[in-house]
Amino acid sequence: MAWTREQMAARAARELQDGYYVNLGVGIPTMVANLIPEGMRVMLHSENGMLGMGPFPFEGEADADLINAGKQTITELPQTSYFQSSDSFAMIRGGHINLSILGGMQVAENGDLANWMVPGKMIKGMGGAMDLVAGVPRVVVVMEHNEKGGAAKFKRQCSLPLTGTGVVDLLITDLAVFEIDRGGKGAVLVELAPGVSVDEVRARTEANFRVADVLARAT
Amino acid sequence: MAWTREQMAARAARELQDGYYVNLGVGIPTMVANLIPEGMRVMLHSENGMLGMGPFPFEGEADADLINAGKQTITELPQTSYFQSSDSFAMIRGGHINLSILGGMQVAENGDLANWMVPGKMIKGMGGAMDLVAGVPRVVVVMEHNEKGGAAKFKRQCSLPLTGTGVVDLLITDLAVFEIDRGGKGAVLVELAPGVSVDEVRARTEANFRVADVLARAT
Amino acid sequence: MKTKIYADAKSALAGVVADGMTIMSGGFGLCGVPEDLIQALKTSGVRDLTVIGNNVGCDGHGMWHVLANNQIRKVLASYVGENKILESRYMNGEIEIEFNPQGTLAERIRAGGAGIPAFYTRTGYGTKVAEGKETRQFNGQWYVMETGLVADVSFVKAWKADEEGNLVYRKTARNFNPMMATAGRLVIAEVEQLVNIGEIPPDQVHTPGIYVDRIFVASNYVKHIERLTTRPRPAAEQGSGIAAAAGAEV
Amino acid sequence: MKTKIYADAKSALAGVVADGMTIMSGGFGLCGVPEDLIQALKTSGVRDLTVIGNNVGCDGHGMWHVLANNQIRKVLASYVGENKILESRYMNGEIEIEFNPQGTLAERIRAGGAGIPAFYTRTGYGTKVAEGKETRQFNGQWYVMETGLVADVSFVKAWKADEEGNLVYRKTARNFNPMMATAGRLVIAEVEQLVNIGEIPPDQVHTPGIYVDRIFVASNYVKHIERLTTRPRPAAEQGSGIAAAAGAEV
Repeated sequence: MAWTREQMAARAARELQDGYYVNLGVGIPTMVANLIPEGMRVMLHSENGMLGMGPFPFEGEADADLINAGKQTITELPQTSYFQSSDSFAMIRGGHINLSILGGMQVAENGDLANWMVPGKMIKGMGGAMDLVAGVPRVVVVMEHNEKGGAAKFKRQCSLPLTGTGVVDLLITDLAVFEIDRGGKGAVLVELAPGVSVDEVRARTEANFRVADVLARAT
Repeated sequence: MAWTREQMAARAARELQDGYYVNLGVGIPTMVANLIPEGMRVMLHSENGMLGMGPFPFEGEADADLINAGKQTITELPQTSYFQSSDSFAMIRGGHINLSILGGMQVAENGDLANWMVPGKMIKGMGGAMDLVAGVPRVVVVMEHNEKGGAAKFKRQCSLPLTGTGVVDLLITDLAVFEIDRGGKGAVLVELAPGVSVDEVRARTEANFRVADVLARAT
Repeated sequence: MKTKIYADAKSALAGVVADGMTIMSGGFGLCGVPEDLIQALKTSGVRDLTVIGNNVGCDGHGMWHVLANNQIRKVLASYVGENKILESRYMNGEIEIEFNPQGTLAERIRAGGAGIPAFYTRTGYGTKVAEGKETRQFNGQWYVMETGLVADVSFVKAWKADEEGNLVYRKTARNFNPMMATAGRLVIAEVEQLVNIGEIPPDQVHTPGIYVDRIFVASNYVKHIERLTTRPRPAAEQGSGIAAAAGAEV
Repeated sequence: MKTKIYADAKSALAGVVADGMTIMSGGFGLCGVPEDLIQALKTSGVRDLTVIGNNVGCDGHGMWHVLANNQIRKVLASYVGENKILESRYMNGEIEIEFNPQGTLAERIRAGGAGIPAFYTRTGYGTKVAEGKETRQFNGQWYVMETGLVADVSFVKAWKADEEGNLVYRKTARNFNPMMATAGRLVIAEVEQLVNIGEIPPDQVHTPGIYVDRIFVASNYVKHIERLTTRPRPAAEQGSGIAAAAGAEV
C-alpha cells in the first residue's frame, strides 16, 4: 500500500535533525513544518528573506508585509530575522542551510533533478529552486513515483530541462526511498512503503538502482 | 608664495558640491572636513563602515566603538548610518561616493597614483586606498609639489609601486593645481599659488603639462 | 541645500524616465511593491522598457499594469506565474523574458550596485540557464559566470525614510528593495512614513541615504495579499511554535 | 535541544582549533576585536596559523599577542602598521603577509560566505596586487579576478546576541565581523550582552543565528582606543555640525 501524501511528509520529516536550518518547498514539503518532533529545534528559512517562519496567522491577523516564498501570509517567531534577497541566497549558495526538501517532476539516478519547466507549456520560472539545489548540502526530493499516465519519474536521465545536475541526495516517493550518490555511484533503494515489493518498484522505475542489504520496511 | 597646508585644504574644499558624499584621506584631506561651506550638505564617509561622520568627541566622551578609518575617535550625527565593511566598499567600488580626496607620494601625467609603498621600506599595506581610487568617480590628490630633497613628485611615470592606474582627476600641490585626463589626454595647469610662476612650476615638475588658456591665480 | 523629498510619485518620476530605459522595481509577489511609482510609470506612457524584478506583478496588480499598457519589451525575472497577459504575450513572441534563478538575480543586482561586473555561481550549472554563458572549474566544482546588473532607474518600496534618505524596510517587504536601491543610476523610494532625522537609529538603517535620490510618501493604498492563508483561532489558543501548514487559503 | 551558549572563551574554543588552521578574526584597528577569543587562542598554543583580518593587532593589543607567541605563519590583511614584531618577522622572512586592498579583502570574505568562488573588481588593476592574477575586460574596463575566502574558524565580536545566535553590532565595531560570521566553517561569537529571545527585533538583526555556532559573554575587559582624539569642550557649546578635524590626539 503506497504512502499517502501525509506519510511521505512524515518520512521526509525523519530527515530533520536538532539545530537544523531547513528550507521547505511548496506542496508536500510544506507539510513537514507541522511534523517537527517535540524538543527538536528546527528553524525554517523562507528564501524571500526570513529565518524562523512561524505558523499561519489567525483569521483577521494576516500582515501583507509578511509572506513566505509561496506568497502565503505567515507569522514571525520571537527569534525570527529578516534580510534582503541577496543575503537570503548568500545563505543558500554558501551552504549554510542544512536541508532542502522540495518537489520534483523527474529525478535521475545520478541525482539530476527536473522540476521547473515542461517544453511547450508556459514557463513560469524557476524561482529559487536552482539556487536551493545548487547550494544546500543535503537535498531531499519528495514526489509521486509515477506520472498520472504511469510513466516513470525516477529515470536513467531526465527528459525534462534540468533544475540542477547531481544535486539530489534522497528521493522519497509514495512507494519507496532511495539514497542517491551525487558522485555518480548510483542509487540505492533503502526503504519500501508497506506492502510494496522490490519487484513492483523495479517495474515502475526507469532508473537503475541497487537494493540495500538491510531494507527498511515502513509500518 | 606657496600655499600652506591649510590653503591646500581650502583649495580642495572648493571641489565640494551640495549633496556630495565624500571620503577624506588622512593628513591635509582630513582638514577639508572643517571647511565645508555654510548651507552645503556634505556627508562624510569613513570606509570602516560609516556614513555621516561627526566631529571629534568632547574630552571624556570618546567611544571605543566609534572610530574613523584613521582609527581616531569620532562622533555620529543624527543622520549617520553604520554598515559592515563589505557594504562600505560596495559603496566605494560601485561608484556611489562622489569625491575622494587623498594624499599621494607620486602622481603621473596620465593620472597614475603611487601612495602606498616604498621598496626597501616596511610595507604597512594599502588599506582602502586602492579601492577608493578605483571606485570613486572623482579623485583629488593633495600633496607637496616636491620631496624634501627637491625631487619632483608629479612625474611622467611613477617610479614607486602604483596604487591605481589612470585614477587621478585633479592634483593640488603647494604650488599649483592640475586637471588630469584619465583617458590619457594629458595634464593641464589650471591654477597657481600666489607669486608662483609657470616657469617655477615647470622647473619643479617632471610631468608634461599644458597651461590652461585662462589660468586662475589664487589670492 | 538640495532636498530629496517630493510630493508624490508623479513629481518624483518627472523628467526621469524615457523610452527604452531599464527599470528595476522591488517586491516579491505583491509584498514590498512600489505601487504608486508603478501607476506613475503607467501614466508616463514611456515604452520599450526593460523591467528587472523578481516577478512582473500578477493579474491586476503591480507591474502587470505597465505590462498590460504595452510599455514593456523585455523582462528579467525569476517567476512570472499568475499573469495571463504576460503569458500570452510571451507565447506570441511579443515580449522577451530572461529567466534568472532568484538568487542569481538577487546577486546580479547586488553585484551591479557594488561595482562587480561578473561573478561565478554553482546555480544553474548544467541547465538551460548556463547556455551561452562561460563555465569554469574552481576547486574541482563547476560554476557559471553571471554578470552584474544596473538600471537607469530603480523603484524602491520602504517602510520609513528620513530626509537624508536612510531607509528601513518592514518584515519580508524588504526582499529585492535594498539591492535595487544600490543598482539604479537614479533611485526613487516610495515610503509609508517620512520621519525626522534622528528617528532611525544609525545601527538600524537598512539602506543608507547615499543610495536614495528621491523620496515621497506613498498614497494611502491598501496593500494587496496574493494568498491570504490563515488558521482558525482555537478556543484555547495553542501554537505549535513552528509553522502550522494546516491553514486554509482564503 | 543543542545550546549555542558557552561559559567563556576557553570552553567555546575547546576542540575547535588545531595547528595549520585558517582563522578569521573581526575588528578594524582595536575596534570590534574579539579579545577574549584571541587570548584563548594564545593559551591554546596551536601553531602555523593563517590569520585573516584587516589588521594583525598592534603593539601589545589584539592578534599581536598570538603573533608574539610565534603561532602565526601567514597573514592576509590590508594594513599592518604599528606592529613592530610583525615588521621584524616580515623583514626577516619569518612570516608571510598577503596584502589585500581593504575592500577586496572584505568582498573576498563576503564571497566565501556566499558560495561565490571568484569575482572581478577594478581595485588593484595595474598594480602589484594584480600580479599573477587573471585580468579581464568588461565593457572596455579592465578588472582583476579575486577569489572567495573561507576559514576553518571565525572569531566574531558583537554587542548583543540571543540564544538563537542572532547578533547585533554597535557603531563602527561592526566592520569585518558580519562577513566573517558567514565565512567560517565554525563561528564563535564573543558578545557583550546575552539577551532573551525576542529582545532583538527581527527587522534589526545584523547577523542571523544560522551563522553562529557558539556564543559566550566576554569578560569585563576595557575596550582599547588606538588614537584617542578629542576636542575641548567650549564654554558655550558650538558644533560645526560636521567633522571638526582640529581635535588633539591624546
